[in-house]
Amino acid sequence: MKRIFNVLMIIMFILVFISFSSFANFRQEVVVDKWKIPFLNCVTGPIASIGEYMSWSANRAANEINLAGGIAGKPVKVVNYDTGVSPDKAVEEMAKLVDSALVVMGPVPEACIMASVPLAARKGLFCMTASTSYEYAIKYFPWTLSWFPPTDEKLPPITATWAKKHPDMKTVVQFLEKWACWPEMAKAHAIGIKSAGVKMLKDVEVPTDAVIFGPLVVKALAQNPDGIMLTCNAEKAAKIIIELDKNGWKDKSKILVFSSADDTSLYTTGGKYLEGVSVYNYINPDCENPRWIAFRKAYKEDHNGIEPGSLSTIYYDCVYMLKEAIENTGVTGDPTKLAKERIKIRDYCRNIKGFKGIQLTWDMKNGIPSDKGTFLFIIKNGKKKLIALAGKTK
Amino acid sequence: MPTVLSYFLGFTAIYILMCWAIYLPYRVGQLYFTTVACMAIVAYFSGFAAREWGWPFIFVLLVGIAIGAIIAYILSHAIGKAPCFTVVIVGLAFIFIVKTVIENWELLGGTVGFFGIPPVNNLLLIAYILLGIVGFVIYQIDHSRLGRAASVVFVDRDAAASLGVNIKSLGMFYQTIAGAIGGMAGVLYTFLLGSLSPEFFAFAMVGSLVCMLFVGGYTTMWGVIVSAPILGGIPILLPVTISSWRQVIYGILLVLIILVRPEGLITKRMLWNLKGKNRYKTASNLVNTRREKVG
Amino acid sequence: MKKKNNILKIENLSVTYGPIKALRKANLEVNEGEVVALIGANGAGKTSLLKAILNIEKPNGKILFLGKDIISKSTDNIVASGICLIPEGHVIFSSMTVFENLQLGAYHNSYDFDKNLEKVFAYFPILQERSSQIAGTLSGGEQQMLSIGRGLMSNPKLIMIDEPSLGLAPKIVADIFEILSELNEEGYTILLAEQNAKKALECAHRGYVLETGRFILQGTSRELMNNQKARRVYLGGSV
Amino acid sequence: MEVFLAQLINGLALGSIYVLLVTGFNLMILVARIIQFAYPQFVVLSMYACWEVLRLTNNVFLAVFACISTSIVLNILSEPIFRRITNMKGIDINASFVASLGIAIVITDIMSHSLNYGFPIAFPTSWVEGSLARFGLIMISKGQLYALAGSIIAVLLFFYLLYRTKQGRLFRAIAENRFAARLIGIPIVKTSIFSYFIAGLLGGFIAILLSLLLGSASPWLGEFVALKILAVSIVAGLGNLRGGLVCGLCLGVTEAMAMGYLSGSWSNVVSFVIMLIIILIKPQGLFGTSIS
Repeated sequence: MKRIFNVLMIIMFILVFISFSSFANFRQEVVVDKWKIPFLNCVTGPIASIGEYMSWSANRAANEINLAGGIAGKPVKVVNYDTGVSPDKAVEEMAKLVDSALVVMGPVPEACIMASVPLAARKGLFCMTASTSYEYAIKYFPWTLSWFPPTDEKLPPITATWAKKHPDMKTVVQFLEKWACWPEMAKAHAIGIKSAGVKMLKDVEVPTDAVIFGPLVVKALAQNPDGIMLTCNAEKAAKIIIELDKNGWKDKSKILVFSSADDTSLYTTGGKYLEGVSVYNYINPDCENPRWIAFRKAYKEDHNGIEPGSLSTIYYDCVYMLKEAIENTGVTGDPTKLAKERIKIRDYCRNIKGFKGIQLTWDMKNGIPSDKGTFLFIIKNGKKKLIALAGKTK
Repeated sequence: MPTVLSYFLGFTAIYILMCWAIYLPYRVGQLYFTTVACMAIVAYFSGFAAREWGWPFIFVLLVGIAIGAIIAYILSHAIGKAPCFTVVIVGLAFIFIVKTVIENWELLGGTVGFFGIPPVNNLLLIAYILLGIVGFVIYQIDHSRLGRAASVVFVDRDAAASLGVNIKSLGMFYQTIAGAIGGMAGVLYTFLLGSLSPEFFAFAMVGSLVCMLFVGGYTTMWGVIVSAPILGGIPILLPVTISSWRQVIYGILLVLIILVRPEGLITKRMLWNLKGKNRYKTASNLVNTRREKVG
Repeated sequence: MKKKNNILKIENLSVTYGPIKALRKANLEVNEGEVVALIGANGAGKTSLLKAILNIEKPNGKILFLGKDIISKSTDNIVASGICLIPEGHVIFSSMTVFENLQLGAYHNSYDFDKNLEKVFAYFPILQERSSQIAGTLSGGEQQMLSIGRGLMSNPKLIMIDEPSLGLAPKIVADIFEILSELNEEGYTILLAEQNAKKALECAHRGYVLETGRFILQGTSRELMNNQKARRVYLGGSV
Repeated sequence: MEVFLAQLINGLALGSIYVLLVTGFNLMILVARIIQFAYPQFVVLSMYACWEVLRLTNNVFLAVFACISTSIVLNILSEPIFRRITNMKGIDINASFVASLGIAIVITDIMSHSLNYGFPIAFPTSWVEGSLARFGLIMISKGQLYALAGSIIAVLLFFYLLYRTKQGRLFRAIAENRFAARLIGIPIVKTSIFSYFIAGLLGGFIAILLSLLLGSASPWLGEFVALKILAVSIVAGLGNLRGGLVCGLCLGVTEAMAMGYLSGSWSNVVSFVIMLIIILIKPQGLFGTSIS
């Protein structure tokens, strides 16, 4: 027995040694026969479900492109790297990429962006971060770009639109989960609601590990609000709506769910209690674009009929944007020209004109999209029905 | 040096330090997770001191170690000789409290994290020098009267007390050292990453540290030196399809090692056998020698 | 004395712990109504023999109980068939009450529980007094009595007692041996393992002397008491 | 006053969840002398089984059956692992904690990886029907009532089982002194498996009550509560069923009050600080422990 373990130990030491030496072979092969795009995603951890659909949509775009002949004639492959939502893992994964990758998709949640993008910026690697918030991307400009306009420009118009649709609503209480960028979004929501002449009552904080929601709902209702704004995770939002219903809340359209909660688990958890609730988001499920229709159909087939999530289009668009950038700037993928080509892609993506996304067409100006709209929906028969569009300029 | 290798080495040093910080109090049978909380507090402190007050690294390091030790020392008055599970729950609760405080303190960046900590030159070198020093100190402790007393306490508390071992002061001593090492790891972590997030100091961290300690072996200080690079290296070395299952791998390894080899890969007896049989006459060694005579 | 019926017969029994042979080819017989003493120094293999009979330590050889081979049976089956072992160092369930301990003793024999309980309380009135007390709070002697009482609750055909005198005051030891004699008079068959050879042989009909896993002597108590070798080695010469 | 009463009811509902889980957890301590940190994860996994069967067959009886049998199977499967650990010489109760920590990590990660794409599961809303009674803000729902009643009944039932029946005596005997239990002739393996079976049965009932009360489950639910369960059990005294009942309800009420009157984000800290202080002052727990 003892001898077996001694042998095992020796084998393990050898393995460690081999793995050390394998670091030396980390560089990419010289001849590029395939575009390997690393995707710093979160496929494990608390938001693994979001990571799953982001990865699904990126792969769908890659497959479409490959069927249509690839990027500059060569096939593209999205390679997943997992951050597990922990910033230290994000840095480790980014460290694998900074010496060799042409461009990076991700990292995905805000904490990982903040932790790992400084390293990428130091090494001159462009990151297509996923954040819904401009605030986290701008710190590292020009090495990142933002998918959305600044929060305080994009959110107030939509909450104001909602508030104006209910003239009898005098006071609103906001449920706020202090997670990542949500407090910033909550502030922007409040600005919009106040601009419509509605009073904001004291926020109700939702603990991240809340198990039951009765106490929170009681606390909110004790303030006698006319309207409810939900800035918390999808499952929690749904449970709060159920709890409100049990407490006798009648007018569901005076409940507004924010974009990050417009997720599958909102609908699976909320069920029939969601009937009539208002929701805002950045994509429109009933968009007429044929690419979107095909995308939505395929997504639902692969996910038991679940609708695509609010961030699902970002990396679909991202892969197409990279295709455009590589083809229009003549990037070859040759490792010897890595630094120059990284900058070429960066400069192209940050100032793209008339990019045709799967739903909208927009311009990028210095890494910021100038005219992306926000949609306001009402839930009818378990489906979102568009009632207003705010913030789109053309 | 490739970037990824330098990060790998840096994380390995920090993991080894943290595992040692858990290993030391476990010498007296206490699973002491408070050290992770100490690490979090010191990490945030050092990040803040370096970014906002512009303190030099060495100063931050010394103050950080002192803070870790002081926190652990104060707590150890209450839990110096507490039973294991009290220590476990104090540690976990303390981690949880520290984490929640950080998450709700806007000055420290909340749930998003704390960023923009200035980098330090030759951090890896410093980390490994510190690792060497700490290792030397732990070796000295293990081979002193204190270490032998701790071994007795681990096996039988009542017997140790009857032999005149002051369990409380022994526990306090180990906990304080653990807090200091935790503080050191916190400072190194801060400057290695340049950013901090409350997510890091969470339950998953406790899980991986326990896994490294128990897989490597908790009876000697050498076990974690083997297990930390291997287990910590899983996410770096293996492809994502495997490494995304790292938590499952850790969990299964942990259960397996306790079933198959409860003292971990590297045990005291194994080291004795490597050194030669004559130096330590223990009961188990005597059995072995007798077996050889019989056979 | 009743007819000598063979209750327990052991042939060529060996017990090994890894490389160590605790018992080598032991042969032993216990007849009905007898008290048999196993005498030997610490580590001679007495406890190993008793544990082997219950299959707590894995034995090799042959163990016949009431004529049936029980060597491969599981401990609970052996106990159910009527052997009980009262281990050394008063092994009781110290967080439970005295009464619960006795109830547990009757695990295999619950139908005449009341009768057995009465009998135990008759032998050990102190247990009745303390029956709702937590067992861990009893004194050493009381714990030993509880241990014996618990064994009696299963109404065994053979009682094996390991070192009943261990760690007890002489007065209590005397009491316990007296009770053992009484039990024997009631008809219980007893196998007694004891270091205190004088006490044991006073109480027993026959005896076996064990040394490092081997039986070196056997015979009636009188023979052993008078045997020079036994006296020199185990009785300390003062008898 | 109205708000206070409403929060009290909410707190009792939350507390009853803790009580149920603590009872299961304490049961493992009492019948097997192990710290079963993965017990809440077993319960959550059983909720997943219930949900899956409900989704596939839409048959409530089958779903309940699946839930309870999953819980039983999981517990019985873990029995050989823990039996081996408790049988080892020189290995104490810590090892069972560490091993169950490993099991908990594995279960949580598998749930977040591959069950329902990592999305939280939600039971049909008909399971979470509206309120039974409502006066202003004070509201009592079916799930709350079931959970509270269930938790009290569970504690009483297991108290009775352990301290008043023969089977319970056997469980405690084995947990306390395996050697002595063997001497008496208790069939160790059979009884031990049966005790895990009982714990599994309770786990299954807890899973059903939780799905009624919460209406959904996420992979992280087990981890959220596991720490609090361990804390409550230690504050009350490891293995003390009565103490678990009182402290579990107290924790629920404390959290609800902190959420309602102070701040949601700090509610956990409030209860943890209180528990920490109690532990530091009385390391043996408020109600005393039978585990040395």
